[in-house]
Amino acid sequence: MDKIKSLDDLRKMKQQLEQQLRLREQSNDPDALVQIKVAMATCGIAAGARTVMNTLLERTAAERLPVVITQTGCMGYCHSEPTVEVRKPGEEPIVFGHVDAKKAIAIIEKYIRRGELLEGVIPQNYESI
Amino acid sequence: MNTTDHDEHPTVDGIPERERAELKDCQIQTIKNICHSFRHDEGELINILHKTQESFGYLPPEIQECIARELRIPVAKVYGVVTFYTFFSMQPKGKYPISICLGTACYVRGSEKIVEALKNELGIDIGGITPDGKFSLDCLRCVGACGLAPVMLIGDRVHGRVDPLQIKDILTLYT
Amino acid sequence: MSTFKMHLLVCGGTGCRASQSAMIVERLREALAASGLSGDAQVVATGCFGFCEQGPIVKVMPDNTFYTNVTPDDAAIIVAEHVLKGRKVERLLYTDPQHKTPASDSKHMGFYRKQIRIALRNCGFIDPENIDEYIARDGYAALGKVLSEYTPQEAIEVVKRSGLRGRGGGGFPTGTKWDIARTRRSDQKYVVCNADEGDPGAFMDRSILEGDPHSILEAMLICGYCIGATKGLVYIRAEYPLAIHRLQVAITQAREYGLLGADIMGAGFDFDIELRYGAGAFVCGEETALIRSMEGRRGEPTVKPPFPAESGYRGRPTNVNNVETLANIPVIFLKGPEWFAGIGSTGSKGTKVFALAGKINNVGLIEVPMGITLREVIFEIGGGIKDGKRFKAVQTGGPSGGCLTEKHLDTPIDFDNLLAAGSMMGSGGMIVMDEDDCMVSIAKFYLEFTVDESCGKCAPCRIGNKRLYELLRKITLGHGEADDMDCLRNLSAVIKDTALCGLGQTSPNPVLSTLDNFRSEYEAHIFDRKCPAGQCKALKHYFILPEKCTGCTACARNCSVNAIVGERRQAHSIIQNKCIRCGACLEKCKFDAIRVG
Amino acid sequence: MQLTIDNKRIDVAVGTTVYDAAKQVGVTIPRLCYLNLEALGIENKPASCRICVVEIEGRRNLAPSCATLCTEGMTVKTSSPRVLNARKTVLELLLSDHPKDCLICPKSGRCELQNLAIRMGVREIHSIENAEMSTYRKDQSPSIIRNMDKCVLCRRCETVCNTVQTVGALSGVNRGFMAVVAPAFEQDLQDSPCTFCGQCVAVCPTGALTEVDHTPRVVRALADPTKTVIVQTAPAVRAALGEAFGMPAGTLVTGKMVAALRQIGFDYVFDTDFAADLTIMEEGAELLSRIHRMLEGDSNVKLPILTSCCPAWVNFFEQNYPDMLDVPSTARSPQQMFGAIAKTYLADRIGVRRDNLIVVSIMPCLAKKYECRRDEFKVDGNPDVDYALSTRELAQLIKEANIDFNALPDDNFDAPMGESTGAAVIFGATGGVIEAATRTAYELFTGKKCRQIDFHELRGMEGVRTASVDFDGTPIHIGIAHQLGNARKLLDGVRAGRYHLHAIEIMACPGGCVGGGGQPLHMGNAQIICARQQALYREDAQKPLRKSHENPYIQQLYNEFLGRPLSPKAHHLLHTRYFDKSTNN
Repeated sequence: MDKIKSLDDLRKMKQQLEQQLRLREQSNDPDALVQIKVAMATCGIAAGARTVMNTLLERTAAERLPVVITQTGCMGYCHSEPTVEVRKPGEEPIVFGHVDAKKAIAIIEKYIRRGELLEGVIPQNYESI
Repeated sequence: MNTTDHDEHPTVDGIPERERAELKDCQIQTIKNICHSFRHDEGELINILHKTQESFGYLPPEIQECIARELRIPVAKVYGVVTFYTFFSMQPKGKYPISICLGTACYVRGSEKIVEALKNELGIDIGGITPDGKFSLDCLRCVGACGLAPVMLIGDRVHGRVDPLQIKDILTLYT
Repeated sequence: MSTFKMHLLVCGGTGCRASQSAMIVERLREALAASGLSGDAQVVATGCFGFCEQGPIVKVMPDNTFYTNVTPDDAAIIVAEHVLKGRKVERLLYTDPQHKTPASDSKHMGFYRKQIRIALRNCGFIDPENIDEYIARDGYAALGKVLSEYTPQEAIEVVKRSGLRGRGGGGFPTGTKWDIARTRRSDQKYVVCNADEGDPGAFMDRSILEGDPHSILEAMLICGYCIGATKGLVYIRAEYPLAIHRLQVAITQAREYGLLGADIMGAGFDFDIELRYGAGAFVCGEETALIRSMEGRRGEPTVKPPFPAESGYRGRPTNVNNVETLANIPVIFLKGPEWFAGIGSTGSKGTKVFALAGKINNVGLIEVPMGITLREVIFEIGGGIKDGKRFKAVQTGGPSGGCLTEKHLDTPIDFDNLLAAGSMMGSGGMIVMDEDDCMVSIAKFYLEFTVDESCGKCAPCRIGNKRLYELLRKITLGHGEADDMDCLRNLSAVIKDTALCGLGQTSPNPVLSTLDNFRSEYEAHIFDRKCPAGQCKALKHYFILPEKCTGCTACARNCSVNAIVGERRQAHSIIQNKCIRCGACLEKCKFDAIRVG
Repeated sequence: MQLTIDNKRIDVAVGTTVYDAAKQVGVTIPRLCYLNLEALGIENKPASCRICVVEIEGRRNLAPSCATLCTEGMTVKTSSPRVLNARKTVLELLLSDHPKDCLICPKSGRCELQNLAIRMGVREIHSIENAEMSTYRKDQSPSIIRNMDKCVLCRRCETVCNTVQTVGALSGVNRGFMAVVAPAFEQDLQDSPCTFCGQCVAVCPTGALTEVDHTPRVVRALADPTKTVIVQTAPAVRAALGEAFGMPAGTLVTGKMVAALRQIGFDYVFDTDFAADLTIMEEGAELLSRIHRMLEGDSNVKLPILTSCCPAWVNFFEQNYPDMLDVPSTARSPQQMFGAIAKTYLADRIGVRRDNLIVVSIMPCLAKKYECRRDEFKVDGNPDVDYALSTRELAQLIKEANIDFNALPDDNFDAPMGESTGAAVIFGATGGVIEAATRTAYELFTGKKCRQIDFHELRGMEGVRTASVDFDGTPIHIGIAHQLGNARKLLDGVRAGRYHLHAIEIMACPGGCVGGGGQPLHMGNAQIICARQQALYREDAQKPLRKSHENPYIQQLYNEFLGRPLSPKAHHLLHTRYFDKSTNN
């Protein structure tokens, strides 16, 4: 990777990266990617987020689903760790709590494939700037 | 390293009186390498102690003496630092070191009962180690997993929302 | 892909469940089935919406309609009107108390504006181990702006204008702190990030470091430019391995991008960052102790002055800021100091991150504007008290703070108000306690912590806190005497007045605040030998209700100390001074004849 | 700048502490941990006891006056009710964690904590029954007793051991209530790098660090009719003993001291000074032989020669400079030379069997207690010197014996081992040994009479000094250091080639033995130490003989018994060897 040598470099890079992310995040194409984020902070990992992450990766790969799975930091819902956020193209993100391997599969099978919600969805309760 | 005879000769102030074990050459070399990687800088003493404890599991006197020699500082100073920070231990830990979080969140959710249950189950006190060397028991302050309170760590694994009645079952996972 | 066109989310939190939310789920499903809509709309029970005051809650997706105070009888009309005809049920909509107008969309409800994430802006949003995601979210843009558009002095002016105060506990104005370090002359200066988060029950800093490590690096770079330092150090708890890992990854990535190192962004500014590890000493959160610890010594605080800004790490001017403070810095430059100063209360600007824990439904990490009330935090965001118990107190400020009670629920939270209420902001731990928590025991718990964590250097803290703890212990064991409360008060006042560092000067706060707010509980322990919360084992009394006792002798046979006497088929009784309060009799009694008081 | 203290306005210089400013208006604020070792250029200022707190207008909490600098317009109250309550409460806290065995405490009457309790009128300690005390294992080394139950954590000993002496035997250890100052692993001092210099004892405000008390055993020996008990007194003792009886520092009490010892019941009262003269004969001969060899071009010769009179210094180089064990003079210290001669030559002359002869020494030093226990100085397990009492113990013994010291007439030492020259007397001051050696070596080297007797260039209080003395055309370069920290500086300098010297004198204690760890406590007061030095130089000036080789009894000793300096017999009785005691081996 090239070094960022000036503010201009940084701005160019930002635009590029932003577009990539926007492609991922805001595409209205129904066939576009589903974004899954697993909260992988200490609480989450302690509660089993790694297993969830692995299960999601394995299952989506096996089924060749158009899904991007990333790790992220603490979403703040410590009461319901492990937590997984799923954003389907053009829809509001949904946060699932108390996710284990079984529930991870259920998220794929029920929510991602069929739009069916699971019990224990966590209402998002903050705005991020 | 001699780790067996300290149980038999506890002294008044809890520092085990034991035959000062001689370090093997390779062990001395490990310590030298660690000190070297920190440029033998005494300002890096805490980092050096961290690395050494990572390698040896604990910091018995002979290791502290070796570090003092390498850094050319009094061993009393090393000992002063080791005894100041709870992270450093002069006692070997069990194969599965158990740490119970006594942070406020865990406390109000009953971590004291977990401590009692573990003491009873293992027959050892805080700071102790089971005769077979399998488990050692310690307390710590807040691992930051307050959402899972009460929390206990066995090795690196965090067990959250622990119920005193589950202790037996959890321990059987470690055999 | 979706087969359901609509989702009906029903709050399944404790509060709402208590008011028949399970029944609502059932009725909604019945109504849908009756209308043949089972395949179009799905009913789901969710976690707590944190809006228990107006519960039960039903939220309709995708249009985000938010119904409050729903009863099972309303199920039919929601299905008939909203699901079938697409018309909102006005009567059930949430009414904004300020504007008196029904809010149709949950996004426009004040409740959801209560949390605003500035310090946590990227936590749970980006991949912390990917610098690109940080840059895509305007990462390092603030640094670029500062380096290209501001002199150090001008940049510090910006921080000053924002009104940002230190989030580590003291609340010292950050800009002023930077300015002091800037004006010192020295061959080398240091920027230190204090990540030795030690308050039990606080995990804000850990979350930021784990979720958004680059924001801390960026802020340290800006600070380095402002004060004229080329070296940064992060002093981080060894107990946070994940945070350490993520910081290391972030530092490596920043170096690869040339954002750390020599001549950053071509501005002729050099800066690099190293990590220093704590080793389990709470007192090292105090900046002079932290500096000694970074120098490889015992973390014993030293007298101020000299302040670290004059003589800190290795005797050089050193600026120490806490993690959360730093996390705010880039945003201040990007959005402007006026924007930041527009959030919060008069004396405390911006937001504060709190770690909500204890007997609360929504244990978690929240970020709220300064000036929000405790009631909003606990009952709305936090979803109220666990298991429907009664709220008793909330502890803020960790071992340095105090307990706030019902009467403080509507006090706006900021640095000055909390101090006035006998507590302090501290680093942001908020431990909620309910009716089962004995406040004398809580004070004892904190003192035990302080005794464990006192460095031992100064006499008032080393010995005084031990004596405070012993007095509290004596009271919880039922040996309290009439003048113990005076003793506690005098000792507390003297320790506050004479201890060397911040740890000792604030350590009696849990005692003083519980004495002020829960005096009757102390009195009950001392004069009535009773623990109103029933937590102090030594003060529990087991007794047998003669009218219920059948004389089956089960209790007597199971009493290990032979404290229970009585003839067979006659009412038994417990000899109090023999009883060891083990509770075995209570378990064995099949006739509910044994009581604890 | 101007400020107000207790309603009095006062002008002070920038940088003045509130404590010092208060003193200027006549207010002495009580304090405990603070200690200004001005003679050593070191201030122990942890600001940790919190006794000296004062109220400063506009400040939230109380301020430690010892560590708070005056600022313009400051208003200070040193004794407001708030201050008094805090001060007394803190003192009570300290006492609540302090044993109450003051009656039998070695520091009783001289204890700074006790003095504070008296001054503050503490009559009861408001703390709960059975309050926990921090207790530690007792450690009794041959010289020093550590009873850390009495430690108030002023850290003076730690400062002295590390900053002044650079010995590093002591460090703050543990945390919180159990924090204490201790050697590594709370091992015994004897197993630590401690040199027994005793400077920690000299600054300890309480009974936490005290010397091993040998007075009961000495009294028992005196009471035993089968034993002949003789005593030797080191030069520095006579310059400080008077302080224990209310005399000003620097009062010479040689005659009264002899009288007192005789009255206590010693069979012979001798002078270590006699052995000091003997030391010069041996060490001087060694120095000259090495210089001669060097001048003859012997490249193996070990120069500079280092003095070896100071047992703490000997311990120090055995610990820290194991590679230089053949550099110091092999001459024993005067105390041990005295013991060796007493238990051979003298025992013969007075017809007493070795095991019935008890040799007691009075020393300004605690390391001497250890030195006389060293195996090299025993014959079949019987030590050359049986007991070494400190100056403080002698004062105690005199008081116990109900002797009105101030009213005693002057008495003289016994012959033959009581005679000494002025050169021996100045052994007690830094630079004195080397000056004494110079007086003799000059004459032996040049064969000429040395006109100059007072070598002022060798005297003084500077920590590291160097000077050149012209030995009739041959310049002899001399180095002097006192305090072990300075010794380390000088030695490291020699090692690094920064100094080119022929002879070095090193004394472990500030100002030399006059500032020894066994002397009446000087608490770092430079005036006291200098006054004691001056007293020794005064006694030197008054002596008819001022060069060691002129001592007639020394000449007689060589003629009758030893032969000549460095003879095989002299080697056997008056020289020693050194051991590697570093932790590296």
